[in-house]
Amino acid sequence: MKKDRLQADLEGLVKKWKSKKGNLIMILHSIENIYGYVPRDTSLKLSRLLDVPLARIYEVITFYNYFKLEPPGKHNVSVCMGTACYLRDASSLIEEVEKILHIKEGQTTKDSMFHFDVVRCLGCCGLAPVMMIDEKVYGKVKKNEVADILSKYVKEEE
Amino acid sequence: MQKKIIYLKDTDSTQQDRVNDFYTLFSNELRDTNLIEQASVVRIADMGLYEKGVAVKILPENIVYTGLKNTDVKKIIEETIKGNKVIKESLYEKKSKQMRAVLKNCGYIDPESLEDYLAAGGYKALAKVLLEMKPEQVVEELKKSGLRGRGGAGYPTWMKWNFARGMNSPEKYVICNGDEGDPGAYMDRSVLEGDPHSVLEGMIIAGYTIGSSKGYFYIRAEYPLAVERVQKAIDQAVEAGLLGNNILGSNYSFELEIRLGAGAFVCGEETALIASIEGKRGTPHPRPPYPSVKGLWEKPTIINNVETLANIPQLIFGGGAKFASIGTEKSKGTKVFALTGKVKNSGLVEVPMGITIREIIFDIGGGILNNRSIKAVQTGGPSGGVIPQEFLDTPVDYENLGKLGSIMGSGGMIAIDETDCLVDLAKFYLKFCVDESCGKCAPCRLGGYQLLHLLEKISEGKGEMEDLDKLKKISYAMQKASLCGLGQSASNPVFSTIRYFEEEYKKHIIEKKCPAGKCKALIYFKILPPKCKKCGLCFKNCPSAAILGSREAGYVIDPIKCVKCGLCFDVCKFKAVTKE
Amino acid sequence: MYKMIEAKINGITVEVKEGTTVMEAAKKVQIKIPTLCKHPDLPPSAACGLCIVKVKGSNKMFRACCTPIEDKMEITTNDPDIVEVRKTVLELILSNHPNDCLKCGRNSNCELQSMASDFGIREDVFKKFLRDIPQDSTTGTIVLDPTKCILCGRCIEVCQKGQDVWALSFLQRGMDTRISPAGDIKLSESPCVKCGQCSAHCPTGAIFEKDDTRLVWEALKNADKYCVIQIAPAVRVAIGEAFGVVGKNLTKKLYALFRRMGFKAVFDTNFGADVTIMEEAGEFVERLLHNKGELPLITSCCPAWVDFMEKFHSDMINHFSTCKSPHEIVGTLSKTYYAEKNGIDPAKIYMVSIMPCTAKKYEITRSGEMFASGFQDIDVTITTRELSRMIKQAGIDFLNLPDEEADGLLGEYSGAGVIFGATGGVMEAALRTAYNIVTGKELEDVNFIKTRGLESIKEAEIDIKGTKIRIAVAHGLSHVEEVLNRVRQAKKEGKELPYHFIEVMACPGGCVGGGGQPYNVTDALRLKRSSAIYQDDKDKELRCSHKNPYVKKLYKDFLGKPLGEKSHKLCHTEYKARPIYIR
Amino acid sequence: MKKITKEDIEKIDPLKKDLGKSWIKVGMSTCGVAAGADEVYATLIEEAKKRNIEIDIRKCGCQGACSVEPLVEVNVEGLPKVLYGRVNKDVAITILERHVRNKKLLHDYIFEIN
Repeated sequence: MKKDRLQADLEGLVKKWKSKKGNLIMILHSIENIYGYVPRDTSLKLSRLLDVPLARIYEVITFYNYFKLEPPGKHNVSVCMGTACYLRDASSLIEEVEKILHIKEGQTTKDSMFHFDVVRCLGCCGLAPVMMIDEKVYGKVKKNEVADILSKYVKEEE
Repeated sequence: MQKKIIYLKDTDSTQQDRVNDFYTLFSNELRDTNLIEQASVVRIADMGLYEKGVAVKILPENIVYTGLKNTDVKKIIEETIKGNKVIKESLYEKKSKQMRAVLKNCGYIDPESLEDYLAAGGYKALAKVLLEMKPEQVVEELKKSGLRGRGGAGYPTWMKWNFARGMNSPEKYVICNGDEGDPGAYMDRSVLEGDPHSVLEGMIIAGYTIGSSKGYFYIRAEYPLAVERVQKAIDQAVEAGLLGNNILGSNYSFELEIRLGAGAFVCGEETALIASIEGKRGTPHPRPPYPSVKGLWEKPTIINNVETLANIPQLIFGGGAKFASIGTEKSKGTKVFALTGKVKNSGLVEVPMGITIREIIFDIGGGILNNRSIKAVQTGGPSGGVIPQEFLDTPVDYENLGKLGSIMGSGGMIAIDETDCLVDLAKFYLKFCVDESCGKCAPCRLGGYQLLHLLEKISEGKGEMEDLDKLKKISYAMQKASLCGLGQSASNPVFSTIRYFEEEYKKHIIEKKCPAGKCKALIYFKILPPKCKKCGLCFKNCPSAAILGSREAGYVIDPIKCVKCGLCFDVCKFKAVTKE
Repeated sequence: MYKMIEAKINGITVEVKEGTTVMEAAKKVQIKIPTLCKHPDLPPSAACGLCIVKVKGSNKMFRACCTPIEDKMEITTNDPDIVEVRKTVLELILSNHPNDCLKCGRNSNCELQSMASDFGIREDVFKKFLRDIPQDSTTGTIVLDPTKCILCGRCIEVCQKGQDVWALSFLQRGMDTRISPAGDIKLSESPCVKCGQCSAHCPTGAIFEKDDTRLVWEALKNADKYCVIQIAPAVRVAIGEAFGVVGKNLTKKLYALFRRMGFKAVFDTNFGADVTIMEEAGEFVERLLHNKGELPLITSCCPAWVDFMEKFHSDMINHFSTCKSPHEIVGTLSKTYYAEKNGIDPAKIYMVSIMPCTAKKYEITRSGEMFASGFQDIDVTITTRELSRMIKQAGIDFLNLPDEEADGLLGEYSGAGVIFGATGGVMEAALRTAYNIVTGKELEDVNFIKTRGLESIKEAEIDIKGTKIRIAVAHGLSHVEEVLNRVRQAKKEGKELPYHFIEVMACPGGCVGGGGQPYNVTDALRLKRSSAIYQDDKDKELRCSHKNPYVKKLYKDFLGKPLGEKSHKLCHTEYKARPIYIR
Repeated sequence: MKKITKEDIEKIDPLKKDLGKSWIKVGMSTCGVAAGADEVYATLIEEAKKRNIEIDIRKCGCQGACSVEPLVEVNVEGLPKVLYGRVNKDVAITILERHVRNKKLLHDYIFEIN
């Protein structure tokens, strides 16, 4: 089902972008938005449709932080480590998340429920330290609040 | 007569009860003088004033008194409320240190409304340029203005434009660099989100000046709202004929498209940004050739930062000379800073060049949180350096910051207090640079990694004196041998912290101590027996069973088991746990 | 017209064309600037940071490899400050490189090693951080060892731009940057065509030909084996470089060498080339005059090109000459014809081939036809570089060996056979014989100058008995597509074909510039190697394949006639489309 | 929208949009949105309608005072212009009821007053 949709989307995307210069990263963004990552067979197809070597596509995907080659967790947990958050002890939040989820930065929990990233500046320095789960931003987070925030997302599932 | 209201606020956050005392004093005085009908007093959350003691604002006259003493209450009621006179001695002369030019519309107009922008005087500069000015005249105005690139290096904008203008090529490009990546700087995001049309207007003017018909907005993908607003602005401008063919009835045509970044700090570097738009890895290329000669798709290209472009409309509208009347000899106009760190009032500020760092931190930022003392200010983000407190009276401009071993950068300004460790700060920035190094050139890729390793070693208490020499040696080599600006400046945080705070490094290395109490491996928690009431709270809370003992015998901390989480320190009600 | 500019380097005045880099200008005045990433054959990548110099008036340092020299520039390439920075950068590079020089295939000819020696590196100043990525030897031709990679980017440049293969790419960034096929798959699952240009340009032991010398020694030691050997045309003019001799044809010393190493018979790939021409020129004439097969005919002696075609241009399969490469033909014939003539059990024959090429290691098992003799026709292939190591191991004073001759049956060759080693050579050799087949006459002048030289695409028109034959010669795989597209375009539009005959060699310069040849190749060196080859041709009494008496004997005694049943079975092959990516 | 001309640009009265009117502006940049400004904005629109309060409610960009987001600026005729900080959904409703309808200020949330 998902595959069919991508097939159609990909052709549409390439149609929309092919004649425009500087299209590769824009198309990858769209694929990433649909899947949360860039599957290999999609890259292979894209390589054919755009007439761009697969190696170039992988060079780009792996260079930029935004693109992923593995499916993400159900919920994306990010702790901001911009300067403001760093100075307001975001590192303790990172430790806390790692402790609770038993994963390190850049990893996904075994049950694929959470993926954890440390990110650079979410642009809410006034609210430092900040953590973000999916699209929701939590500002001025204290270390002992992390467990509560995460548990909301576990409960949701149950 | 309209009823007067006395707004009361203690701007000194350490004073908890004083505002209530004053409230009572004012209330009693009003009641005693039978002026309750004429005036009332209210306490408010904030007044936008800092470190001015007790302050009142009296409306509707908008009179502000600061630094009030108890005895002033009577006088205010008597002279101002009753007598409608201003008490000169207490009057706070509102002299805002801020000067909003780039941000003048941010927070005031609806960024999604072209009409709002037009009502605020928008596109008048464009009309003037397209219908009354020749490209060389625009360059001339820019030259007069002394505007320098706000992205970091401070290259004169007119020179960049003029180079590209002089190139004989049918295809040229204008790129707006919205890949703001400094952790802790977000002025570009604010401008794109709050006033996108001003950047658009700047770009169209740039396009007209260099003879380009196509421009790109390169925006960080992490700024979805900015992308959305810019796209809206582009659509509106197209619809209104401000983009497209024959703009405002002139012969000039220009179109704009958005390209997204994808999470690579190095793409803020011009040649890397170009590679990124071209759909390649964002690795920098050697310069020359400069982008203004051979840029995007090998065509002459100018790349300007968001803030630089947002300066263009007002510069053109008011004229270069007017723009140049603000600022210092070599740095003109205003600069937006993202003020963060241990400052009370963090946020975006826009100030004229030449203002002192102290004014920014204390008069605008309200000083340091929790009334700690300031240790240093970091400017320029990961490529910048620290400026110790003894230089806070330095006027801010490109040259002065450079002399102090820092840079203007894109305008991050971070206040650092006595609880911040400079080794740790250098480590933080190095980590950033290591994560963001494109990996192409050896000095940056490997030098940064080794620097980070050495800093980690020092902060873990394993440092040796020769590590300090290694830090200096690598830093110098990176500065000289790295290919791009990122690599050349990546060692700046190390350089500048060693320059001013070598003693702090030595304390870590020789005494194995972190004076700020930040480096975990160098902090030791201890229970002071005389203060310990043997309540056992620390014992219960310790996550690593590092606290030994009993309610009878008292408690000690086993330094080997201790994970230095500080929980015992936090829970002890008797301050019997010390940290050193 | 170029503008000339004048600058000073270390106080010495130098006058160069505008656009010349500081490094090139310095070279003109005998100043060497150290670098690990700039290869004289390739554009600068500006990766290593060693070539920094000072320019008067700036407190920055500039990379000499990519900084164009400007008029009146005053440059300092060497002072204690610069040396110190270079040394630090070198120490940094070494912090990311294992200290196993003694076990490394590049020991004693590694660019990084000699740089470390020049700078007097005596200790590990910085902590070692090594990449922990396993070697990839899945292609059986080249070995990728990412731990030794210094990310100079040369291999990427040749693989992507030079060869248009895009098997290798930079993945990740920062300290995680590494060279790898797209998505960390194995090289054998990637588009790699095994041309080995990456290995020929690598400054360290990060990309290295798979070393098969052990197999050769073992076979030589094995009393049950009857070891025979053949050498390719390009080897003889390059092997001397490993012993300090450049551009010299050492054929006869090689023959002597092989006998001393213990080979029972010494053959020459050039003989196979002559046979190839008999078949291929015949094939060309069949297609040209008798409409038996499609035109243009495209040469197929180069295994990297064959692999490339099967992956990227499989629509051209019908244009391909089905004739096997000379090397394979000698292999097959050694285990059939030679075995029969000398009464040797072909099962005992162990065929070693010395090739300028890494892809030949792939070719020997490419398809079923490579076993036409009933055995694997070639048992092992080693490159010129491997041979030079074997000579040294054998302790033979190679350059002072007496001259010897090959074993005639599969060893005698014509001038046409030897020029296979240079770009355009196959075409020239084929035309010499095709002319004879068509006209029944001999050419007065056998030299086709237009097919020689290093121009990336060479075109010519030859008159054979009133028929204008249009030919094209391409070398360096990135130039192939342009030629093929012209053919496709004409076919699509139903227009007259642009060419009748096309020669393609994967490596720039042809086999003389092969991926298995000695290091530091440049166009100047390619020309020196090929001129030694053309000299050999010129010196030969026999210039045409069809005049080689041993070739005539082969057909008379064994194969029958060119394109006949037996030659078809032994000397021809088939092609099939292959996926670009297996995973 | 029709194509704009130079005359249009010059004709627009820079002041006409704000003069003599009552309005509310909500800071809707990333920092504001992260702190909940979108909810505040939606609440204001919805509740104003529900309560039949007529006031012009608009979005605007970042004023710079990020530490006290979400920021809501309120201008009601006859009252000083007030910038409220740390506004949430409840405060938003109170602003409508107390400030806009009953013309009284919410003292606890005032961050700037003019």
